[in-house]
Amino acid sequence: MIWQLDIIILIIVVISAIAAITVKDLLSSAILLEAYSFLMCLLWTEMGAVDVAFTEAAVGAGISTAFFIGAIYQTTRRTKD
Amino acid sequence: MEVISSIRPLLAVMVSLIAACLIVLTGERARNLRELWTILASVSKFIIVASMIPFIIQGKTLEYTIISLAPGLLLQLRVDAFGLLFGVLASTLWIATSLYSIGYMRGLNEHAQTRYFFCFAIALSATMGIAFAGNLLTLFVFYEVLTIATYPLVAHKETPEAIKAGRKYLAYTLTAGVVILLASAITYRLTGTLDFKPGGFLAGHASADMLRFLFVALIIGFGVKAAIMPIHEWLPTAMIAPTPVSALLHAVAVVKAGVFGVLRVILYVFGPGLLHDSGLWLILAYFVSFTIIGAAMLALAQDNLKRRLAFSTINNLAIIILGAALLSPSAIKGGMLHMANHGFMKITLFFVAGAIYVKTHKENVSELDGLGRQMPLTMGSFAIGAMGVTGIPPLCGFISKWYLCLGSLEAHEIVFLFVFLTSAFLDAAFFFPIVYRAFFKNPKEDVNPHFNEASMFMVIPLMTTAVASLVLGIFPNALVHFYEIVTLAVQNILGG
Amino acid sequence: MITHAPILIIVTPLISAFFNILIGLWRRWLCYPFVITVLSACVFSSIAILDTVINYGTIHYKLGGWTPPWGIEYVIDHLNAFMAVIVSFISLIVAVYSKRSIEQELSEKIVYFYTIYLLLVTGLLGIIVTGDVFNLYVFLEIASLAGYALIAIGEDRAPLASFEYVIIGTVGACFYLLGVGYLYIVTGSLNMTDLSQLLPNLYHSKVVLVAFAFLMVGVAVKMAFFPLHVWLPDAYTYAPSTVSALVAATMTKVGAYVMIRIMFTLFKPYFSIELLPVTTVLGWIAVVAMMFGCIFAMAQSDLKRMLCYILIAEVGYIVLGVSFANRMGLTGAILHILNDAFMMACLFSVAGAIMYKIGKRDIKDFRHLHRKMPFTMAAFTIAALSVIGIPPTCGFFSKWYLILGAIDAQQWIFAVALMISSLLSAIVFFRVIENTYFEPRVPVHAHNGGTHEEIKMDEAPLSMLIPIFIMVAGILTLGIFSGKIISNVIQFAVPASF
Amino acid sequence: MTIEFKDVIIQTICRLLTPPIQLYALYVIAHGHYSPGGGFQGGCILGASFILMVIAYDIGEVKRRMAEKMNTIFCSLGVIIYSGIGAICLILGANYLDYGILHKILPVNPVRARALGTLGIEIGVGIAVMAVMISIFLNIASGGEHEGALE
Amino acid sequence: MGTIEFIISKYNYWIYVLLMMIGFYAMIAKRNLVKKIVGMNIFQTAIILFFVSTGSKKGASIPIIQNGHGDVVSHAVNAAQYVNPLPHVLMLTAIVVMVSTFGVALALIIMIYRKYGTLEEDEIFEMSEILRLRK
Amino acid sequence: MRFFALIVVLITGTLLLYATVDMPDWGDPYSPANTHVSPRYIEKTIEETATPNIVTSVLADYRGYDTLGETTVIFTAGVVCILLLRRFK
Repeated sequence: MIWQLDIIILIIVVISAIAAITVKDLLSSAILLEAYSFLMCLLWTEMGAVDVAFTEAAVGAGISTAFFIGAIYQTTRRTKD
Repeated sequence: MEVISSIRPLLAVMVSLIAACLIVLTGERARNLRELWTILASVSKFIIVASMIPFIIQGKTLEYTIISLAPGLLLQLRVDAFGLLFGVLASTLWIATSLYSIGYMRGLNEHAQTRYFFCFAIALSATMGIAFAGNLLTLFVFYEVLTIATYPLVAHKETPEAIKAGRKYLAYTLTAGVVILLASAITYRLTGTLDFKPGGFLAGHASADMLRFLFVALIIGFGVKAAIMPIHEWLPTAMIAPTPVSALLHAVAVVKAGVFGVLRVILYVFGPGLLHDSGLWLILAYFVSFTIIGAAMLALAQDNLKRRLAFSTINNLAIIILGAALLSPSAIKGGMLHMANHGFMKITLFFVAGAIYVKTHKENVSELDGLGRQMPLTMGSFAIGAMGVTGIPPLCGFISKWYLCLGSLEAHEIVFLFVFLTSAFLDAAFFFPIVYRAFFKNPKEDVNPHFNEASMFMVIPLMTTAVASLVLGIFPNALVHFYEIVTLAVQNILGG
Repeated sequence: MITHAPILIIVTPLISAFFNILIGLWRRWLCYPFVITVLSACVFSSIAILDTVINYGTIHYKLGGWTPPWGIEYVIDHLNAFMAVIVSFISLIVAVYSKRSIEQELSEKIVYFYTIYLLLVTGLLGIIVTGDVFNLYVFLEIASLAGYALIAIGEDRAPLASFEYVIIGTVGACFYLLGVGYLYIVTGSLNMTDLSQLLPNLYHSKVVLVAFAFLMVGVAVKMAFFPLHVWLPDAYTYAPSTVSALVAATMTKVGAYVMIRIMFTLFKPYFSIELLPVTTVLGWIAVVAMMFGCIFAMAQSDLKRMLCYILIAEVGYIVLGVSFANRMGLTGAILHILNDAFMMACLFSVAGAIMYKIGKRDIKDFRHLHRKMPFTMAAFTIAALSVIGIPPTCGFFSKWYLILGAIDAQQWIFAVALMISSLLSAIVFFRVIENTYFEPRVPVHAHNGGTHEEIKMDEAPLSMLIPIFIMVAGILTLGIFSGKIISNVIQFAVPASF
Repeated sequence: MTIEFKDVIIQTICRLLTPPIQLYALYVIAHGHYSPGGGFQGGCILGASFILMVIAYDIGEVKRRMAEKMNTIFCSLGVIIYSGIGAICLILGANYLDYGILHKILPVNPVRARALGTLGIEIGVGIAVMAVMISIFLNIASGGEHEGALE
Repeated sequence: MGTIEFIISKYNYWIYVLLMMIGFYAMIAKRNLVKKIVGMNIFQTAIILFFVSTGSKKGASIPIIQNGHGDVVSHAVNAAQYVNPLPHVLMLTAIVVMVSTFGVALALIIMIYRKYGTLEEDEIFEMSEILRLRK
Repeated sequence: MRFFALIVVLITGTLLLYATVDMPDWGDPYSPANTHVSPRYIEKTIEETATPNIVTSVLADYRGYDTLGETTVIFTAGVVCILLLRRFK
């Protein structure tokens, strides 16, 4: 646990979270969400939660992004906010 | 006082409930069979109720516990003298009314007759339940059932006015229902019981303020159905209902249930002692006296016959309550007797109104000129009923009014004597013009002067009740021992 | 096998849900009888549990054989067993009812529908019997997911309503999870019994206060308690009638159950009553909920939507009973959970039967319906009277105890509010009854009886009528037997300190 | 949606990658006792290998390898394995999911039986998760039509 | 306790609250349905972060016992050596719940899009009114 | 609406932040969460379940029932997607 590293990752996490909800393109939003999940993975690995990180990597950054993109293909990329 | 566990009270309640189910199942397809159920139920109900009279006269109490709800709180039927009085009254008059209903409904070829008879049977069940209720909660349960069962009867005609009347009726009675509910809940928490006890059970359980609140709440709650003056408005409006409904329900079952409830509250919940000590009786008495005079005045102004009868009912109901409120033995006795007697007399009057309507479609007093010649039996019965209500001997109304006047003297409140006398005078003032018109005035337009009565289904019941009120006037103890029962009830209350 | 009854009640529908898919792939028509059989077994085992609890007291069942703070434990006392009986019974009845309308609405997907149905029942039962706060969350999510799906297959705006429900429901579940997390960080335990022993030392910790708030808010979302009810009217209106009958009858009640658990088992009554003004706040919100529900119900012309608002008011009743924090009030609340489950299931089933038959649900279109569907409308009337609180239907008896609770708590305003809201609901329901039974006629002097157009009786199918009438019978008898229910079950479910 | 665009490179790489991914997934499931991972993660990766195939080829390709009916059966089979193992414990006389009792039917001591029971349920979870992930993805990506491909 | 220590000891919680607020805000304020789901995801992940933080221990290693093959205890295990595994277990479940909710929500979104042809809340309401009038 | 949302979010956030004051420090090995229940998992996993990965042993054994619930959740999600989206021809 190195808190300096931790805090840097946390800040990036926050930035990507904000970006994910503000960006005007849903596909970008999906990718940003993936980045968010992946950074979370890093954070958890660093806290010792390897299993959670592994799961999040497989699910949050992998499968759910696939779902997300699939859904966007079925619907629309457009968003007003 | 010996208590016997018996299933008879339950049977008396269930009989018409079963009949109601049979009526619905029979339906419109077999009308005669459907009417047969009604008559069978009414007769058997009367037999069951009558079979309880000997027990009561021997000073016993019949009891049937349906189920226990909570400690000290049972759903219980208990037949005491006062309850039996009401039960006998309702079951006797139901026989007459069911015959009359058949004549009336068929005479007018009414719609939705199955619903009508169904609701009627349910209402009678509820009335019987009210009469035999052993405690306030049971009374309330049946009271609400009565409310709901009579609602379709009030709105039976399904005209906009009828529906409006139904709404008004519901608004008044349901509001009253919740007030009673609150009051009885408070009573239950204060005393841990709700069982009626002759002479009251509330004494020593509540503060003066709480007593006052409970008294007002309970009187208002039951007073709505008893049509005490500021909250009487629904009753004249509800006269839009078919006449048998007005006859049985608004002269006997519903309003009497209200009066019965008020009397139960006065005599069996609070008790004469408590009321006398707290001085609440005087307030109630004045209030009710106002109703007596006010209703009689308003009755004078009505042209619609049934509305006039309705205000007369309000007047008489208040008289009964005043009797109980005076708390003296004779007054209570008079009140209770008047409850029974008024039932017989007023139902006659309503039957007459219905018969006139079926035959001539006339509803207003001003149209009745010369009707006595066309319908002598009907109008003769009307005259008997009217005289009875006014209190002319030898009709039964006289006896009860006599006791009431005696009671006001016993209570040392001369003012109420004058109330009774004024009321009798006003009764005469609004009834005798009708009789006079019917028999002695010549009709303006051409009316069939020949003998032309309504169907026998209607005439026989109304004559029976008229004769009954005559018989009860001469032999107050005839047939169903009203006088004896009342005396017993008063003894229990004041002795207990 | 009776010792394993607590787990069987969950595992039976759970495993059956999995098998249901396989059976459905093989022979589709087998699903319905299979589901009925399974749910009957559920009812049977829940009654067995209730019987055991009444005779031998609380049952503890260690899952996986691990002792409680380490493993998950099922703790079944009178309250759980009672709730389990209600939920399993209602779900059986509604499952019987579902046959025709589901065949009509979802012919292709019956298999999946019943699978989800069983999972929903599993989730609800799992919430009820568990003694572990996190396990509760898991089952809450099962129930919620199943609920989202079942609502979404409805008509009109159902997907949108369901989506709103997903969002709000997830917020609720997340709040609950946050509450659990906050409790966990200061106690290190997830077991309810263990927590209730550990927490009293920490009652003044800010973490525990916030945890309590979040747990309550999370549960309030699930039970559609007043300010958080926004998802309910849309969701239950557009859901298929079967589903709204099931979820309206059980989901909110289970939420109420969880609230009672949190307030009086997880936290001691001392905390919820004396330390915080929880009960006062809850009471006032509940009063607002009652009034709001009834008044909004009055404004609706759509029968199902009207019932939804009534449901919100009913939830208010339950919470009001809880907020009195005395024996009578809580008795009333728990009794009302039972009664309301029956009433709501009955009312929504009736609405479903009407929609199945005439395809409309606007109250204006109900004219003459009592001649077309006399039995259905009779059932509606009785259930409506019960909601209003007319004796001898069961609704009256719970209202009686609620009023006694208000009196014991010296909350006169609440007692009056109870009455006003019951009068308001009378207006709501008599509007429908009037509209159905009475046809405003032109006042004609000579009554022309029998000339109005003949309307043939066209009743709902028996598979709908029988369940409806079982519920009506329940409404009529439960009230009468409320004394027995209270003396045998509910009085033990109320915390002993009351 | 018909396929207009076929990239040979992507398809070849996918074809080459899929077996190692699946092998790794199986490893993750089986080795969950000793290293991070387990049924859920392994199942996800297994599912992802099929999703990769959808992305590279089309849905038909996946359905050729894993028929929809088969997939649905796998969905419930996985969970049935899990709850079935629990039920076996129940039948053998212990509480639900008390794997220790499995030593009655397995030639190991109770503690080892627990590990084996754990392995069993991990396999069940893996199967279920894989099938469910494929099913959800196919439904979402094709809008329930189960045909076409992502472009 | 100095300010720095205080911040260090709590900042993790603060950041998680911040993330949660971002997600929560997106859930209730964003009008695009997909954005709501994104917010939901952020919210849930933030909670997971919180749970994982509760289980961390300074100077502890990942929760896998070293040299621990078989059921024989080769050496006494000290609880302080390993990170608390319980929150991890809970969060595995929470992640699964998260992805399930995510899947269901996406399915609903596709249904909504099929029906109304848009994902903006206000446009959907307009469309649904139009559809209702058309009926 | 946005303003209202902001208020709600801020209130929630403030409440949560307010509670963090009383929380044990991050990474404190002696916090209740780390000392009450979990030590047994760490210390006994080998002898009770023969699984060195504590998370797996807790997940699948000590709290196996949660995992059954979890698997059911994912199964539910799968069936839900079929129920909602799948169009059978």
